Amino acid sequence: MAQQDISFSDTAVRGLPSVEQNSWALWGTVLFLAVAIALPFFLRSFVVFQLTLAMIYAIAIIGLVLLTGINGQFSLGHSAFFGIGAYTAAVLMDQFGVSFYWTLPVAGVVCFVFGFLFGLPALRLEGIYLALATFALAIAMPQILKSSLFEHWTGGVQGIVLIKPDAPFGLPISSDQWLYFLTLAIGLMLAVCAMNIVNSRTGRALIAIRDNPIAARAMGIDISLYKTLAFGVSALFTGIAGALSGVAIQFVAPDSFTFNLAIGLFVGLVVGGVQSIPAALFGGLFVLFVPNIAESVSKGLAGAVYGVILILVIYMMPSGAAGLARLVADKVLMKAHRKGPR
Amino acid sequence: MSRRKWLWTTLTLGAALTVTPALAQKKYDPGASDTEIKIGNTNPYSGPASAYGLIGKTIGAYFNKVNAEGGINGRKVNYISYDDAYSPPKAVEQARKLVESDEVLLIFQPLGTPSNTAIQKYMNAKKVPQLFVATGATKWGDYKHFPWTMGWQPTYQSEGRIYAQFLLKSHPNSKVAILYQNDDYGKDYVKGLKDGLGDKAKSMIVAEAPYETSDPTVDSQIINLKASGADVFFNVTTPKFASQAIKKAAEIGWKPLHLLNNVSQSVGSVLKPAGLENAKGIYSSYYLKDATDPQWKNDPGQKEWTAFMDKYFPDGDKTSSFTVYGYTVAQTLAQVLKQCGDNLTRENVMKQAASLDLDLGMLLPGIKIKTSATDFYPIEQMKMQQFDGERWVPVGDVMSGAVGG
Amino acid sequence: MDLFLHQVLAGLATGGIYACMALAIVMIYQAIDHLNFAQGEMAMFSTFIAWQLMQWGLPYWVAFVATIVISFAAGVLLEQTVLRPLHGAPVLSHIVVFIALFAILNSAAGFIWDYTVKPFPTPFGTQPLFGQGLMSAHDGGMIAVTLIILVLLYLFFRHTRIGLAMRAAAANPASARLVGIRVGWMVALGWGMAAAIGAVAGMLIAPVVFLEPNMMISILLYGFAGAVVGGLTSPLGAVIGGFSVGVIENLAGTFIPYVGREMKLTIALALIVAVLTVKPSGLLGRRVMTRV
Amino acid sequence: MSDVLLSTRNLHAFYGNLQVLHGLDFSIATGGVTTLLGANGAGKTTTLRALTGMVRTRGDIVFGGRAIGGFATEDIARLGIAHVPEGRGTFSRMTAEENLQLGAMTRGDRRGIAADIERVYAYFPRLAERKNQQAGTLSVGEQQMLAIARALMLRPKLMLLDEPSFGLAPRIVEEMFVILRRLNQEEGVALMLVEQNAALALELADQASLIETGRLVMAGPAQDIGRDENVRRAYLGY
Repeated sequence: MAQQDISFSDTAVRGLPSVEQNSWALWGTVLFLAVAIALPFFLRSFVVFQLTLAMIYAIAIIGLVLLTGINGQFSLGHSAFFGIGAYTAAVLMDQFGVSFYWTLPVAGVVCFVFGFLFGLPALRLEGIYLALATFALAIAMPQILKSSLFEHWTGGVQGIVLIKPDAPFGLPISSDQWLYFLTLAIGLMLAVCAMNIVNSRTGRALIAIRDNPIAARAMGIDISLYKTLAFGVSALFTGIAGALSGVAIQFVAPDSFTFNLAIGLFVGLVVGGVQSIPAALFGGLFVLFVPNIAESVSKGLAGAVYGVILILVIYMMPSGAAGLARLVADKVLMKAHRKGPR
Repeated sequence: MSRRKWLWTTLTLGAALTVTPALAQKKYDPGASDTEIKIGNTNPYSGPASAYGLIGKTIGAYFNKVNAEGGINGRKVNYISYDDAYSPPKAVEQARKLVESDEVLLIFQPLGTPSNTAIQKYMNAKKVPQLFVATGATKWGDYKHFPWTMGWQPTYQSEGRIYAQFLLKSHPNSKVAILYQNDDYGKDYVKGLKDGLGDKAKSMIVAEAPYETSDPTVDSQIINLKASGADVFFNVTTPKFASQAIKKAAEIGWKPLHLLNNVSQSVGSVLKPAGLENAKGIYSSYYLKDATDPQWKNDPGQKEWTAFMDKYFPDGDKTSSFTVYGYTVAQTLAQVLKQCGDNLTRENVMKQAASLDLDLGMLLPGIKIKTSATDFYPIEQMKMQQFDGERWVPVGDVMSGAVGG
Repeated sequence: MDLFLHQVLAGLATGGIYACMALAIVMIYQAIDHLNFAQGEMAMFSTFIAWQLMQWGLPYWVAFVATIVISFAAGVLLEQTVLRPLHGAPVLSHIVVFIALFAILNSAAGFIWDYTVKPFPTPFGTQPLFGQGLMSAHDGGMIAVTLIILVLLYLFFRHTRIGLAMRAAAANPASARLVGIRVGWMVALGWGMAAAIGAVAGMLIAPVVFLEPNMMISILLYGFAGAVVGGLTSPLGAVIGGFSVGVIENLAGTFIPYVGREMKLTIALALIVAVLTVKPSGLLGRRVMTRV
Repeated sequence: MSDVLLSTRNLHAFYGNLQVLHGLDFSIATGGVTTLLGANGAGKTTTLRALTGMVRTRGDIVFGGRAIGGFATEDIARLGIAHVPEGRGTFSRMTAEENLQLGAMTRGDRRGIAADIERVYAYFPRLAERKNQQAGTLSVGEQQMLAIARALMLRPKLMLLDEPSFGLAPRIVEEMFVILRRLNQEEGVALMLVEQNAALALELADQASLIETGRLVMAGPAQDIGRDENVRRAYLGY
């Protein structure tokens, strides 16, 4: 899986924070874009499809980075927002004939509202209690989606079958490739948005709340507002990812959005690096490919192999792929410095 | 008698095929060659539904047996089975991997209604057989819209109708309470029963209680059903919950006429854990032999199955109905591939799958696998049976609750 | 009214299961200050060990005691090997390792003992205790054992030096070191005890829900709910929380029309979140200071 | 000023990669009182932490003739160094008496502990009145008393005190220093004191050291140091 390595090492470079590494980051970004655009023309279409899914998970994980890494709130329940996003898109397409492209912003907005509303009670909860409340949300979501109350729209336990859009303007690419590019474009746009949020006044407020809520309050930051906003924005990202996934899979069903997905996203967040937006891509690739790797090692013990891989990853990269990348880059740059004329 | 007939069919077919190759042109689609037939499968080997993974493993063991005995028409079967964790997105990913990367001839027995629904459109667009899916939803026999998809087991709805027929005939004035799993499987059963009862459904069904697979117990539901005053208990549950329900009903002294869906028919893995004395008198309907039922001890079909399990799947659980199921469905596919001869195109696979008339060792006597170009429901018959505290005793004739087909 | 009483009784019986699990959860929270998501799977694995021992012919009580001892040792070992390298790692890494342990234990149990449900014996019998069989002798026995463990834990933590040291090590490890407490060992001991209590919980729960690798997944959730409602710092709260979750869920499923039966878990969870928003540290829990 | 209880040579200390102490040499006499003076961030607290293994160190620490550099904190405590940390380290969820019990965790003699608790109550009568109260609910002064009492339960040879007067009312501070002097004289406990209130500390101490940015710049008898012009200007407010 060469493409994985390429995008990973590239992610690593882009994850660097300091100013003097900016040119590295720039070159990394260019390289990443070149590779990312070229890939679908060299890979089998199901691999393109897998990469699309990985990018979709990465978008959802960016939502978690904003919530957990930047604002310090836990969530083990983002599968719920992922599901709401997917269902919003599916219901709009299926029941109201809305074009897929329009469902994406709607899904984002709907999830923002749900996230914001969920953020209100979550305000009162801290740490482990918040983790459990969100976990409860993840558990409850499939049940709610199945409920006969909404069956008319959601199709109940049967779910909704969707159609994948073809490439527009008669572009000579397959629908898999088109969805890949669409996801890539949306993902990049959202990643840039997320970075801008982090570097804005809002982002500094969110970080201040994470690091020292008392000081943040003293500085006049409205903690409640920012925390619920963080939940809303995080849900927005994850919801858009959900909507994309619904179309990529061409099917939404309650069983697609169980707490296993929430745990998967959480694992992706941690192995990528909680505070790094580019590292979300590593998280997405991990979520998608590591279970397959585990399965290829041993079918009967796939779960055990997955668990062992996970533990080893945590041992070797205690602050995620981003942390490891930073460490390596620091070493390399330090060497360069010593040699350099300065 | 049935076995002899089956042998005869196979022999004549075999004879016919050994003669024809010289004449017939060899035709292959991806996944087939002179030496090999690649078939794909997805099953939940991890996650909460991993119990079903046993079916996938049994199928693998069966094809080991086939290969050890020379393969099918001289070709080895290469059975590739992936884990879908009972998650539709994973199922799509794995199905695409099977078709596009492993290039299998067909996908066989993917498990679960959501997963199969997720891949159905893809499989039909790609014109790759999605054969003998492991779910009892009704939609798998829709040969007009999905000519590349075929079910296998009796549909949940037809089984529900069989119970309705049974009730209308022998207990027309009963009050029915239903416990069902809150998903497509449970709801299909309930629909089948309601459809079967027709106008009387409203008056006869007095209580319905769904449960989630995440419920630790179904105690609360059983208490509510008992409180409804029902005298018939329609138990639509998977093995673990079936055991719990049977045990709990006995513990609280509720003794209705008990109808148990065939998913949980196993004496060894359901009734025994629940307590055989608690299970006495339960009715159910069947199409496969229960390997743990002592009455089949000397049955040739059962003996063959036991020999297979001992030799090729010694770790497999013989008390589970899944091993019988996997064995029988694998036999069905083996027959289809045999019938295909040297014309191993996907089109011919579907054609042969739609012209089956089979009698297999672990099917109940009198029940056959039958398909045609307009009948994509291989098994449509079942038999009512009652548990006498030790074994299942047949009640009445073979029944059919055909839905859709 | 009759139905109400029946559901309450049955809720208490099921609540006994949750209480038992909640107790094990609180136990480990006291010892390590984290929630262990693999706790349920550890209990399940222990129960399989007990089952295996009985299959090999050991009598129930011998297997029972042996399982507790084995589980204790395994808990200590797990802490010393897998978790020791994580000292000082962020909470998130801990949670991921718990998820990994969950996957490993679940998969290994399925691999070794397969997924078919297995009956597990009860030492108390299944004859009805009272309430027309709504509370069986086993349910009664399970509740009794839970309460006994609760009392023993209380005595251990309040009145023994080692119990005091364990509490100190969990509450304020830096300070505990300064008075000479070997914090690492206390944490390992906490894991051992949690594993042992989990084993007891598993062996009591298995006769009701039947033994299989996935038996604890949902019970763990309910156990969490119970522990959280009661307050993660209070064993008594956990037990009360466990019972109330059992009763609330039954009543919601029975008496809330239409949506109740389909979404009883959802309703129960919503109630729990509601409780938490009013009392963020649970009914009997103390407000935990956030340490930096 | 007889034999040496603790001495360091070329002591370095680090937080992660950040070096805070750059080679300290000093010693504490058995039964003596030493105070460590210095500006905020000079490394006073770090020095105490280095002595009890709470931070990574390099260099030698010898206590009672034994090299304890690199020892685990709990093992150092077991050798008889009681560290009353910055912020008092109270076990706030436990009762006052449980805190005292914890102080004696390294000892096995039940009867001796019970006797010591009574003896400690004699020094701090207010704690006896509050013995069943949650330690977290005690007043700041009471908590400081409790922390010293807890350290005493270890029967230490050396007690390290980090800013004991911080946040306390002057009257309480005076009371506490009286008790500290008694402890030193009656129990023979050596004290090492890091204190903001340098005047008070110099009054109690017989030796004093001054550190700046992790380096020792002056050491000697407390009286001499107290008379030094620079020290007086910088730390004693003249």
